[in-house]
Amino acid sequence: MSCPVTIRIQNADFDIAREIAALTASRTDIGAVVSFSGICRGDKQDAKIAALTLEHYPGMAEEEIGRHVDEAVARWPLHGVTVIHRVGRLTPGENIVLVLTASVHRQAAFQAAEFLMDYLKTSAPFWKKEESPIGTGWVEAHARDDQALERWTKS
Amino acid sequence: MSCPVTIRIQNADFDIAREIAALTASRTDIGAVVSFSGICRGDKQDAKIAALTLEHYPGMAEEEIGRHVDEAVARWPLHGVTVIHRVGRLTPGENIVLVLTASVHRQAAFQAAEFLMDYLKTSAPFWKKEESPIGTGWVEAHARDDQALERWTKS
Amino acid sequence: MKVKYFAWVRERVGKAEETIEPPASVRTVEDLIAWLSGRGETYAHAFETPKVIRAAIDHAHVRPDAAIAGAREIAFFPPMTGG
Amino acid sequence: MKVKYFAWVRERVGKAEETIEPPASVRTVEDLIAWLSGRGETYAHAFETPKVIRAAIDHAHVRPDAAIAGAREIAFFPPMTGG
Repeated sequence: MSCPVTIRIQNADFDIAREIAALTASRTDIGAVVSFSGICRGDKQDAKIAALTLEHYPGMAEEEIGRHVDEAVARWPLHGVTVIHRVGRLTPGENIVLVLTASVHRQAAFQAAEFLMDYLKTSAPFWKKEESPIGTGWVEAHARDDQALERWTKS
Repeated sequence: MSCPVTIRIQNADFDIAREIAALTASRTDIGAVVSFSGICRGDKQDAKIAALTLEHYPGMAEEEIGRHVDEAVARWPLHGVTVIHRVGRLTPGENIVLVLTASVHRQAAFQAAEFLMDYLKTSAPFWKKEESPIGTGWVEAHARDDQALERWTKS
Repeated sequence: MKVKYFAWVRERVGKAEETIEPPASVRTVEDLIAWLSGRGETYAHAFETPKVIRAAIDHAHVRPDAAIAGAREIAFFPPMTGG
Repeated sequence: MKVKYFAWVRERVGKAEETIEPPASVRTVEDLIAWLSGRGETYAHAFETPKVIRAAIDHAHVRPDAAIAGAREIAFFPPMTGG
């Protein structure tokens, strides 16, 4: 069972349909594809957001995502994984991140996509800075993201 | 918070990118979009599948999906839901079903999409007939799909 | 009342729908299955294992003990395999 | 050894990377944080709350008590907020 893996960090937007087509083209062993796209919101609680700027640690970001994709491939019977994370300045409505997982069955595809998103949120070296009418500031990490991660720990 | 709902049962294929664009266009309150696409496989255990023919109960199928979408909207803070189910004869590699969920946060979008897929599998009135080199036959329901459904029962 | 059949229930019965007038003694879905089974070989074959047959009244799933009084449309089909 | 800084750690230190030669007594990541904090006001500000600072050695996350011997590149940054 082959599982092609694509990991990209880029300024440009991505095209979900093209990424799904690339993952499934000329294969008939894929029964389920899950995609997650994270999008820049225009407000947070009651504050308006004008833009986000994404900074990353080149080299480590790709390696860290690669390690978690490897773990996902070891844990679930996957037929393909794509992770694309954008960096640079993004405005509300723009895509930030894409995770695609393909498998024979839906549960594996759903679980692997959630696992990868939980890890991206808490351990991939990316940082968000928000611009709003009242100034700019770094986004703080959420305790709920650390909690989301805990469910994947093997007991 | 508005939550547009689209439910379609059709012979034609769907375009995931266009459906996501329709769900997110001109909105900046969506932070997460999850898509699930179910695809016709070309083999099952060791048997080759030449095609699937999907039959449905017109009227009830739309209503049954609508009831579960309403329940998903009541349980999770969703900003949009799209369910498209194809019927008719489909060959390996073709799309069967699409579920899209949009929310502020990823957990709601993931959970609602899984909930809707679990219900589609077990309670939406669709039936699959498989054609293989050795004949044609109706697909049997899986016990694992009933088990998948149980986790959504309120205790 | 109108009755509809789907998937292999439809194939075994040999028709997709029909209008029936069961006697007043047929009160529930399981009564109706038993009554239909007595209508001939095709019906007996379609309903030979009642516990795998699912039913809907007016587009809503119902259990075998559901009353059929007032139903406009009753459907019989095997367990669903969509998605 | 090369040291890199990201996000607000980078902004406070005032540079993205530099090459340093800490004394042999600096053995762990937390030793290095303490040593860097003593290099001036910008460093003291960047590392004023050591428990929120995350570190990586050669592209892998490490804990504060990790040994720095043999490291080619050490990075300091706040908790990550990608995805």
